[in-house]
Amino acid sequence: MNPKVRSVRATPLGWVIWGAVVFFFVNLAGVVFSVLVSSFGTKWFDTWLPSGFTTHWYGDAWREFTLFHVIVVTLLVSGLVVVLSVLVGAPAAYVLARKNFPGKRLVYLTFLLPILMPPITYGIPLATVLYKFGFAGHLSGVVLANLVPSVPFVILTMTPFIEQVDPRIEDAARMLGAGTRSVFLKILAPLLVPGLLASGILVLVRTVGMFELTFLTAGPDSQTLVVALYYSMSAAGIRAQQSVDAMAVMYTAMMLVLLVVALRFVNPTQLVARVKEEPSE
Amino acid sequence: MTSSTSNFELLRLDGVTRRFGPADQPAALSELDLTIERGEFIALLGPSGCGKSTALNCLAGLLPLTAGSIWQDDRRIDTLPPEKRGFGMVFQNYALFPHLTVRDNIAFGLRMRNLPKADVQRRTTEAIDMVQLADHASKLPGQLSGGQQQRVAIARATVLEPSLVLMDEPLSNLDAKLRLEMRTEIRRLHQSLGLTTVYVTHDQEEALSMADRLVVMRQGKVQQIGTPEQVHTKPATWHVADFMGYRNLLPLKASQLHGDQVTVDLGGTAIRGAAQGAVAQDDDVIAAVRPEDVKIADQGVKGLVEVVEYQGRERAVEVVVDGETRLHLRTEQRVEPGEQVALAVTPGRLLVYPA
Amino acid sequence: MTSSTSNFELLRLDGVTRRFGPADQPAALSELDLTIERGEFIALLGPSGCGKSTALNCLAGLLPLTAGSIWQDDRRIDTLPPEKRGFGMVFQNYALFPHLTVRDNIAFGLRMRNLPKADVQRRTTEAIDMVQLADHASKLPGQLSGGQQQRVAIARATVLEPSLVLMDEPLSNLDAKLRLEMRTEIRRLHQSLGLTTVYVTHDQEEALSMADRLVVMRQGKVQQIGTPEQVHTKPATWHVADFMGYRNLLPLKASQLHGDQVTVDLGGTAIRGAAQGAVAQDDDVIAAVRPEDVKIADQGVKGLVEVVEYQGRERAVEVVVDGETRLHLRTEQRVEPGEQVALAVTPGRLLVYPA
Amino acid sequence: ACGAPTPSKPAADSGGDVPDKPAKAVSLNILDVAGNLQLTQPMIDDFVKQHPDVVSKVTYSKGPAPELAGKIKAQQNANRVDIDLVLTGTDGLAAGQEQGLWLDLLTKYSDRLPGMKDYLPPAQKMQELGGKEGVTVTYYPSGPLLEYMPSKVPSPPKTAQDLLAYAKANKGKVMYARPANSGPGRTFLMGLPYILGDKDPKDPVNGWDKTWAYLKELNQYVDFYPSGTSDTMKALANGSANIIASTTGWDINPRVLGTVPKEAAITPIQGFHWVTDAHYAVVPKGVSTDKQAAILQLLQFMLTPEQQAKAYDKGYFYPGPAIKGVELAQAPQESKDAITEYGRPEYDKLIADNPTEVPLDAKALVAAFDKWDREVGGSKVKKS
Amino acid sequence: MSATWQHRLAERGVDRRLWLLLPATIFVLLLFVYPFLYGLSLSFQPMDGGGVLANYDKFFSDAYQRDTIATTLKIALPAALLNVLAAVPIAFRLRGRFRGKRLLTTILVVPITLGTVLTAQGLLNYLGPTGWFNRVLLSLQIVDDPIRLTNNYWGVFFSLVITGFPFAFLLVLSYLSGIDPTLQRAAATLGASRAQRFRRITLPLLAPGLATTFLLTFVLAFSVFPSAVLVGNPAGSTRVISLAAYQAAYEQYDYAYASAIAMVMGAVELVVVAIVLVWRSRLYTGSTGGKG
Ligand SMILES: Nc1ncnc2c1ncn2[C@@H]1O[C@H](COP(=O)(O)OP(=O)(O)OP(=O)(O)O)[C@@H](O)[C@H]1O
Ligand SMILES: Nc1ncnc2c1ncn2[C@@H]1O[C@H](COP(=O)(O)OP(=O)(O)OP(=O)(O)O)[C@@H](O)[C@H]1O
Ligand SMILES: NCCCCNCCCN
Ligand SMILES: [Mg+2]
Ligand SMILES: [Mg+2]
Repeated sequence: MNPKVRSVRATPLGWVIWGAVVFFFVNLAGVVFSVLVSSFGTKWFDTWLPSGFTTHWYGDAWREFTLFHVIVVTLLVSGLVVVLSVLVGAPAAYVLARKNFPGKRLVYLTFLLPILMPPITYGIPLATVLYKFGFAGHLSGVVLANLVPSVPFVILTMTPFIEQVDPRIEDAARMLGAGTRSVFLKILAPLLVPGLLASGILVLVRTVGMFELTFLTAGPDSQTLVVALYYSMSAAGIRAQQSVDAMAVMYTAMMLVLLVVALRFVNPTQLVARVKEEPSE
Repeated sequence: MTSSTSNFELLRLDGVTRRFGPADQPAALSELDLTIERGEFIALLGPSGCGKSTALNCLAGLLPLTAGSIWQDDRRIDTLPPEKRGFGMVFQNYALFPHLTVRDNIAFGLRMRNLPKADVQRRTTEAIDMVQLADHASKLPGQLSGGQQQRVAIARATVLEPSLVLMDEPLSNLDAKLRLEMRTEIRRLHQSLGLTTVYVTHDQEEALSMADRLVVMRQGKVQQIGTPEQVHTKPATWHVADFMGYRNLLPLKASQLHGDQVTVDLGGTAIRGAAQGAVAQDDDVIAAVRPEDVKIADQGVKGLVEVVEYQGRERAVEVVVDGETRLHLRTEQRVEPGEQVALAVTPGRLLVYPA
Repeated sequence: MTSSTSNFELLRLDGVTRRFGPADQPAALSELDLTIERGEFIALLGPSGCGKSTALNCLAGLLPLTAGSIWQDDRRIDTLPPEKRGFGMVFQNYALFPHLTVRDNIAFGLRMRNLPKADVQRRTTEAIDMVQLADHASKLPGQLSGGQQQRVAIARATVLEPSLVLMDEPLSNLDAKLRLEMRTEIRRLHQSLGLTTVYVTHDQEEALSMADRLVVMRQGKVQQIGTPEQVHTKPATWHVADFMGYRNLLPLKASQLHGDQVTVDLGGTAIRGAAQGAVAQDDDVIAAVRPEDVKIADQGVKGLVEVVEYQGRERAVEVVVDGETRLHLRTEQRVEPGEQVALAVTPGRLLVYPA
Repeated sequence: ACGAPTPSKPAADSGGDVPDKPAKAVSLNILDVAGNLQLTQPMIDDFVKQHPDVVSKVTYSKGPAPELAGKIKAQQNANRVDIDLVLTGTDGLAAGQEQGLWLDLLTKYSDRLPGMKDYLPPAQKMQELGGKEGVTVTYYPSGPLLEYMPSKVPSPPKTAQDLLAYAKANKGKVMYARPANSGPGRTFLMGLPYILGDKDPKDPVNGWDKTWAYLKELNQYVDFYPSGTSDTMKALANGSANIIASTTGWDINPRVLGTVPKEAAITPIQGFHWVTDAHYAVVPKGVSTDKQAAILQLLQFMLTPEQQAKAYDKGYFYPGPAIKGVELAQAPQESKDAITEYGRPEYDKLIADNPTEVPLDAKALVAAFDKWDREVGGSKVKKS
Repeated sequence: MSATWQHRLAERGVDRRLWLLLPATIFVLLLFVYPFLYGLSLSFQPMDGGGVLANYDKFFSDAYQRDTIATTLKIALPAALLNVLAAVPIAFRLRGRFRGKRLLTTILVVPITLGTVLTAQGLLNYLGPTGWFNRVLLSLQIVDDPIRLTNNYWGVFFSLVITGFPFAFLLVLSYLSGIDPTLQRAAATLGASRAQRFRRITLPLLAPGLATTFLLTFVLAFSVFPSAVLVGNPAGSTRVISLAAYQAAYEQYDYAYASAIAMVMGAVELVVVAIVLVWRSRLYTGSTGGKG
């Protein structure tokens, strides 16, 4: 709409920043491509490129770990965790952002701890509890276990976002007859899209990458990709480097697809205040 | 749901108080007692910061009361959440939903009531037309001018036809012409739908012309409640007078009393005024008179024109009497700064308050 | 830094245009040509959405121009970023820094100029006093009433004494008394500091009383530029007349011409008016007259009183003539709806425009 | 007995008598934490095919060994064990033993596993380490061996002192991985006391004076210790290391896979003893008697020569079979081809001529790792 | 009567909206607090006997273990700081509208998908002695011998930057989007330069978000484990505290000791978190106008 769409401004500081960014990404590309190339290489010794190319590392891993099933499980688990942690976490974040009440610090600390404590501390007793009530060993147990750090994560990331929203907008909605549910769905949710997206993506990343809690609570049918990946990497025994690379590439590819899908639905930079965006800077 | 809870005959505010700071500081709103009848149009009036918006927010349920209660007939409602009270509100800062278009902003409340699509559509369109925003219906609030935003806020609140409408300076950003039109429109809605309206404004003329009763406030406290005519012609205190446009507030001495008539001395000339409250002879008083009621005459109080401001047809003139007392007046006559003039006060228009 | 770039003798806007949509839609601001002399007080006036804020934003450098240029003496400045122009601005929505107290908001610009601490302190305190916020100096904007916020915005911009001050409806949320005081204060600042001011308002009276020149706009285009008196007594078009309070705009037929005097027929009575622009006999014209210039007389145009609104001393009355033409007038007489009255127009006050 | 989270109480239904055959075909969940399925999955699949009346279905899952105990523990504490059979190395086995996780199968039912009588002698010794709970399913002599690139190291070190001298002359070119994370690393560690003639090769804390002195000296010429064997293999392949610690399996299999050039060669260190290794099958407490019955049948099946021949694999655990008299000729064709191409004829002689020793028990091993971490690996911090 | 009470409570913030806390609270109580307390009590029951605090005593009296705290802080604090500090100017530059913005943002966020393992493998491949990076340096004759960038402090540091930066960037960018650009403009008309606007307006308004972002990246970095093992030198310069806990739990099977170490870990993090939160609480938190 703005007739003068500017291009990224080039101030001296700007050049330094963009230079650093470019340097970072060139090297990052090196990091990523070295794995990608290796995963398709037959042998790669002290040379620029492997001596030959093959796809069999992928095929082998795919079969060995029944990766189709594993990926389906991974998608299911992470999808559920994202949705549930937002549903449970966002309302709590709302209260923490909007209200001062006696005991707020204690509540805050309680939500902080699961993020601070390594799963070693609570993983095994948690798994016991989940086995006791028949959740562990199934998808539901994996989901519940992963929610333990995810819910607080959503709460912590969402709180500042909610603080940014002018409370009078909510007041206006209430005056128009919107109850808490409608205020959440019709007003806050759209305004918090960047926040929901950001914390959703981060929860997703963390869940897909969460090894301990998943391993401790998963049954044979509910292992996720990261379990297979860690196994391939660190189980006793011999595994070709390339096959670990192939698994890592598949892991990343899956995450990438998830990310791209997420970004397709919502643009992270889509601002509600977009029409107010600085036109001249 | 909402409509059922919100029909009422009487709305009663009983000692409604709201503090923001510690109890030893003056409250933003202090012990407001007010009974509003169904169908009334009440204007809250008073200087900036006097607690008008606070009162409105308490009534709406957006601010919890520090003390007092609010009753709808025999039901106590001050603990109900805003969405259960079923009142409509136009916010001073508009509080439009930034992610919704003009149309969707206005339709929001109707949708919350789950009205049939066609109804929503029709009523929304009507409301958009009423506030003359048909050309802008699909813009987002951020793409609107200030006055356009304000009109969206008005339409959004009134399209619901709530039994009580609270409006916080709804016309402050509109030009005179549009303001007049919107005034008429708001009055029309008020009457044709049988609404009850509480209207905050800083504009006396608006208050006087629209309201059935005025509530004049100052520093969180009610100064006067009365019909426009009462407040206009008989301000209860000199503060109210000050606020109601009695721009000339002259600290004088009461020289003579006859019943409720007082004589005061201004620049050597004795002028008669009506005593408002207990005034005794030789008391320090404040004499209040509007610029419109001070005329340039052939004889009377002598003064020196100091400032002349052109204001359309009339001129606002400042005259210094006695070298220190300043009198403001309006005249259609051409006068120049430095000119010597004689002033007369329209009989019966000088009010005398205890100082 | 800033002060050096911003002293000027002339500020010239040359075809300044700003669009928000595609080129085939009307621009928000279209080809604004305006030369502002140093020390002038210019008011931009016009209906809501006419492009006033847009013009101000372009001048401030907050919106890039779609076309045109802005010159400060011989320097082209429309490509300078706002902080390099050194203009002060009061935003329509205040744009206060929510994390800074009233004092810090006001001191912000001074601190940016690296003034000595003591200076900052002193000037800030003065500005706070000027806008009567001494009691609220350490509050955050979110804890202020609407009018208080607006006053902070005024203080924040003027404390810098910038050579050009842009004000976007700076008084819209203040009550009449405070508004008058602030008007005087702003004029005083303007004069004593030798500022140049561009002032947006929707209030004709404000514009007339404060400005040296008015720019009347409509739908992004300038309608008239002139002194208050010119604009008030000789509106260039009937739109300007409409906006300037000529509430009676009557579509009539010109029956007779003598020089620039036109006779029109209203409810069977011939009335004389002054032709504004090319009017020929039997043309459709629009006759404009203010309510104040229509009087209830013993004889004249006959009509039926329909609405009476109390407005303090006067009453606003709507009279229907001929069963269809509505005339607005103001009177101090008591009239009742349904009454039959005769109306006269103050001679020389009826303006006749080509339709 | 202070495991996490509480000492386990044996689960209810696994205590009774185990029938010869499950009442109806059971399905088994098998967890592999040792990479053992690479060798045994074909055997298990074969069993299911041949005995659908005993095992209807097998689900495999895999995981790293260290977290194994915690997982089983959690299940047992909750009385819901859903892992029926665990394939593990000595580490997982010992961790479970210490925590009392495994069922004692052999006391009562060793007669159902006649194949155990045919263990190779060193495999038999490994079985003793397995106690009454673990059943050895595959075995290999392991190392320590040194692997090097002939192109870079024309005359490989023959003795421990040679190695030291070589390392000194070629700083950073001798490499072994952190023992706690690496089979060859720990084999090298456990093998040194035999090579150097230490007082008590089974007592790392008090009996390994020469070993620790040797390692500390070697440490001066080592840049860093990678966290896994793969990294040392990669270093050998790309030339950043010239000599690395290895084992038979780590020698053959990576060359088959192409991670290490085929030309890489091995050399033993004079006077070395094989420090052997094995994989075990264990059954967690809490598994039903029906399933136990099926598992016993399965294990016996796996200990038959035809099945054991599959353990030759592609040199992964060379040779692999735990019982006597299993020839390469019996192995699947793929296996034979790979070993013919990448195997080493000299292994037969090396295996025959050098004594075999069982590895340290779990406690001693942890102590050895700890000492190594503190005194060898950890000393790097101060150096750099 | 009760209504007065309700007002009293409402003024303190106790009203029906507090119920919204319930699901999350119940959830955390049921699934975290009990297991956590279990772990806590376990840490007071040393495996080898001894007093209640024996495990803690063991940790703090052993320099080899105690030093892991410093080692970890030395990696985690700079990495977290760098991630946040780098994210801020970049995100700041990406506000407003320009061509290719979406692409650029996406590219900046994409590394979030890499995961620890790929990052580690990639760093080893790419930065290793025979990796492309060293090859380029060697062939350009910038260095004579490959430089060591992996299996030491730097390997872990890079890995934390690669995984942590996009994380921080995504959060900061989103937090930034909530700040009303009009405020920037207001500051500009008051003569504030870009830098001043950033420092005086944007930064304070962003501070709550920055604090949260820093906390989360710090916590992630502080519990760095796989990359410390894979690309670091786990026996030496990157022997981080979570590795100590891991070894206690999974190499020595001393869960009690592991719990104690993990508790120490949490306590150290809590100290850092507390410092940040105190800093944060002294700054403005509230509406930044962007969404209203
Ligand atoms: N970002 C935008 N996108 C699209 N249209 C816009 C945008 N900003 C302003 N407009 C339109 O431009 C026109 C002029 O707006 P402007 O804000 O200048 O009006 P104004 O004269 O200041 O009105 P008011 O007195 O109501 O504040 C309006 O019709 C408005 O809807
Ligand atoms: N959240 C708050 N914290 C502290 N003081 C507040 C808060 N909100 C309002 N106040 C103070 O309470 C008083 C009354 O405010 P209120 O908004 O009701 O005024 P108002 O009559 O609406 O004024 P205006 O006409 O300027 O809008 C003011 O002095 C204001 O500063
Ligand atoms: N966050 C820690 C991930 C732990 C991965 N463990 C892998 C097991 C290594 N043997
Ligand atoms: Mg207000
Ligand atoms: Mg405007």
